[in-house]
Amino acid sequence: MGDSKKQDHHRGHDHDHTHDHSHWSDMDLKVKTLESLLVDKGYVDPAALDVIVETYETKVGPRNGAAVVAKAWSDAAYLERLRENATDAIAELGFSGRQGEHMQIVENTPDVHNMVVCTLCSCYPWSVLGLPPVWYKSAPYRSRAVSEPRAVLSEFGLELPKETKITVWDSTAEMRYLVIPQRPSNTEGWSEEKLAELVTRDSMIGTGLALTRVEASS
Amino acid sequence: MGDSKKQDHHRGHDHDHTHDHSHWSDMDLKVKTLESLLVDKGYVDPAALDVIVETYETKVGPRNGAAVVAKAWSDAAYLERLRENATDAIAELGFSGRQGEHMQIVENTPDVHNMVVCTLCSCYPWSVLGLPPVWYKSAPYRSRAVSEPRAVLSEFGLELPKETKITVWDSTAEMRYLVIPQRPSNTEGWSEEKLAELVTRDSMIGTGLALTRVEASS
Amino acid sequence: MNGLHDMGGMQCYGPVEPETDEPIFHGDWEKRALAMTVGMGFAGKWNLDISRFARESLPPDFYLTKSYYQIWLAGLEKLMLERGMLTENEIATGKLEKPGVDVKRVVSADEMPDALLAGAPVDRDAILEPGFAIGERVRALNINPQGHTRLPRYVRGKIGVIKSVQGCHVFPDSNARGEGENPEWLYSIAFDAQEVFGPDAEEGNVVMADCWGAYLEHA
Amino acid sequence: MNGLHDMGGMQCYGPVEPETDEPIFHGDWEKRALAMTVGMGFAGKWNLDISRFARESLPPDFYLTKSYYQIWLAGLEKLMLERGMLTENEIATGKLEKPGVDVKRVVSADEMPDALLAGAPVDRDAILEPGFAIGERVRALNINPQGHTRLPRYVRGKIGVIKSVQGCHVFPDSNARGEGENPEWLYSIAFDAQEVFGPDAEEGNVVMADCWGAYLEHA
Repeated sequence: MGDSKKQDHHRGHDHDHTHDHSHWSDMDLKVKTLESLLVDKGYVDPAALDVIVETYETKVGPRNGAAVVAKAWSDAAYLERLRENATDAIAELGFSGRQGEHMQIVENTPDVHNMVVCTLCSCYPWSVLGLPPVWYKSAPYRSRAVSEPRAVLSEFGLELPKETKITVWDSTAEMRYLVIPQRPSNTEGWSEEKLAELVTRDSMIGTGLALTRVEASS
Repeated sequence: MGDSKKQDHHRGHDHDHTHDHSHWSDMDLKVKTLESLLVDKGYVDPAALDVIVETYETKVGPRNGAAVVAKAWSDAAYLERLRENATDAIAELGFSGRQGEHMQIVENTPDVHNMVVCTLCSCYPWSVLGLPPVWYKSAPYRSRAVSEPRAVLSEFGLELPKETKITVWDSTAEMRYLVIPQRPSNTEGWSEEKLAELVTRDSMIGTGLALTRVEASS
Repeated sequence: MNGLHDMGGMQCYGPVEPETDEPIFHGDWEKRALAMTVGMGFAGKWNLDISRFARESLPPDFYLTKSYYQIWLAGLEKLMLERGMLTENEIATGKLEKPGVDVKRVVSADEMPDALLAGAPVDRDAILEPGFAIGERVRALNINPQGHTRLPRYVRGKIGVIKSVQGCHVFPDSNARGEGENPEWLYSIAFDAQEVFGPDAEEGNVVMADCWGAYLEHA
Repeated sequence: MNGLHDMGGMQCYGPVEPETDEPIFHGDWEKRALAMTVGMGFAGKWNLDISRFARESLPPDFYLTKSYYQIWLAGLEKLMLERGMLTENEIATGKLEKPGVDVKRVVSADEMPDALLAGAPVDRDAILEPGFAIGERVRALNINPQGHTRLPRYVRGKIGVIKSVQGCHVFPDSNARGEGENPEWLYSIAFDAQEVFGPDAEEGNVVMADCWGAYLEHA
C-alpha cells in the first residue's frame, strides 16, 4: 500500500472553513433554540435529555469494554460465552442497549490483527466503548481503514509485524464489533480489575494494542 | 434509471458557501496580484495573455463546430474525411489547437444518441466549441451523465424516444468528441451557412438536438 | 445513493489525526445535539434507516465540511421539517408558530435509563431459510439504488466468502423508504483485500462486510 | 487517486442547472485565470498530467465548493509553489521576494495565435504493436493507485469491447509523476451501461471510455 506521507501534498493549500471552531458559540445558541422548540411542542422532556447526556458522559464508556476484555482474558468459560453470543455475555456485566444490540467479539492473534470501522457513517459499539472519538467519524479513517489499514495504523504509531495480517470489519449493518486485543505477557494471575487497566479504547477498536506492564506502570 | 426529481430532497437544507458570488471582487484582486508576480518574474507576457483571452472570447467558439457540422451534412466527401480523421478534416476549416489535438466525430442516428462528458475533470473540444459552459464542469453533469443520461437529458428539456439508445462518451484521455446531430428535416438545398444556424452548441455536446426550421425562424 | 458518505476506498482525505485531548463533547451544544437526536428517536416518526438517509442526503458540501454532530442536527431538522413537526420559520426565529404533532412516545427522565439499556434490536423472526451458507462464495451485486443502501460501493461486484449467518435483520433499503422492515438474512462476508482493492492492496488482508441476502448472488 | 474529482456514477449532486445567460467569463478574473493557466503551460515546468493531478489533489472541500476557475488558480499556485517559482508570502503580499526561475519559453503576443493553434498533441510513435484488437473483450483492471490515473472508478473490473485503437498516447499515470511519457496504445472501449451500473441502468445504453493498454486485460 502507498505511503501516507505522499498524501501530504493535498494539505499545502490554504483553506478556510473545515470544522470552524469559531462557530461553536453560534451552535450553542442554535441548539438551545431548537431544544426549546422541541420542549414547547411536547416532543421531549428536557430532564430526560439530561439523562442521555449524563449516561454517555459518565456511565457508558470504554471502561465497560475493558471489563469485558479483562474477563475474557481471565475466564475461559466467559470467553466461550462471548464467542457464542457476545450480546448476552456482555449483558451479564450490565452493558447493553443502543448501538450494542448485536455484538460480536473479534479476537486478535499473532497472525491476525482486527480493526473496526464504519465506512458509511459512524456505527460504533456504544454500549461497551461509549461515543466514538472524532477521528473514528472522520473522512480519513472511514476512507482508508479498509483499503490501506497498515498505513492507517502507522498513523496511530502502531507498526505490526509484516507477518501479521489485518482484517478490517466494516460496520455496514447493526452488528457491532469489539476487538479482544492480545493479552500482554507477564500478566499471569492479575485480577480482572488490574488487567482492565491495560485495555485501552483504541485496543478495542483495533487501532492500538493493550498496554504492556511497563507502559501501564509509567 | 431513477427519476431525478427524487434527488430534490438534498436541496432543502440551507447552506452558505457554494460558489459564493460575493467573492468575485476579491478574486479580481487576487488574480491581478498573481498576474503581476508572474509578469515581474518574467514567466509570462501580459500582452500574450490578452491574446489568449481574446482568442477564446471572440474567435474560438461553437460557431466553429457548427461550420463543421453544416459541412458534414452538406458534403458527403467531407463527412467521409471527418470519419477517417476528424482532426485533419476539422483543420481544413482552420480549426485546430488546444483541446482539439485528437478529434473524433460521433454521429447521431434515430437509433443512437451520443452525448459527451468528462467525469474526471472538464475535458472539452475547445477548438470547435470554445470553452465549456459551467454546467459541463459541474458535479451534477459529470456524475450523472454516465449513469443516468436520460434523466440528465430531460433536465435539458430533451426527451428522446424510448427506442433511441444513448451512448455516452467519457473524455478520459486526450480524444475529444464532437457530436454530429441529425440533420433537421426539410432543409434540403440549404447553404452551409444557413444550416450552421441550426447547429446549437448543446447539439454538438449531445445535450440538445439541432434546431428545427421552425425553431430557427422564431 | 452513491454519495460522499460512502467513503470506503477514497484516497483524498489525508492522514488520520486524532485529537490530543479527546473530550467526549466539544461544547454544550454537542451534548444537546446527541440528546435530541437520541431522544427524538422515541417519537416514532422515523426509523434508524430513514434518519441515516436524511444525514447522507444532506448537501455534499455540508456533509463534507461540517462536524458529525452538525450533520446530526441538520438531519434532525430535516426529518422534522419533512414531517411538519417544525417549520423553517420556527427554526430561524425560535418562536413557536404551531403546536406539536402527536408523537408515539415521550420518554421521561425516570424511564430514560431503561429505555437506553433496552436499545432497539433489529433481528426479527425468520420466515424463510437462509439463502446462503457458511463457507459459500458469493458475489455482492452491482446495484446503484438512488435511495438508501448499506452495500458500500467498494464491494459491489466483488466475490467473498460467507463467514457467519447473523440472523434475520431489518432490511435498510426498504425500511429507509418507509416501505416496511422486510427482514432479510444478514451475512458477515470475508472479502480478500486484493479482490476488493486490486494488486495495490496487501496480500492476505481481509475486509469483512455485513451484507443482507438481497445484496448477494451465488458465485 | 480515488478522489472527489472521479465523479462518474455519483448520485448526490442533484439536477443539472444550466445558467440562463451563460457568459463565457464571469468577471475579469476568470479571463486572467484562464490566460495564466494556459500561458504558464508554455513555461515547461510541468506537463498536462501533473497539472491535472495538482487540481484533483486539492483539499476535497476546496475542490467541491469552489468554481472551476478557482480550482485552476489554486492548482496553478500549487504547481508554482512546489517548484519554488513563487512563494506563499509573495502570493499573500503581492510583493516580489526573489527573481523568477528560468523557464523554457515565454510566448509573445505575436507568437501566441500560432502557439494556440499548434496545441500539444500527445500521440507518439509506437514501439510495440497494440496489445488488443478491435472487437476484443477486455476487462478494465481493478487498480487504485495513490497517484494520478485516468481510469475512472466506475469502469474498474468491468468488461467492455474495443471499438477503436486511437494510436499510441502519452501515459498519464507515469507522466503525472514526472517519470516520462511512456506512450501506450489507447483504446476506445464500449461498456454496456448495465455491466457498469447494474440493472438500474437502462438496457442498451453504452458508456464509452478511452483506456490505455496498461489499464486492460483480456477478458
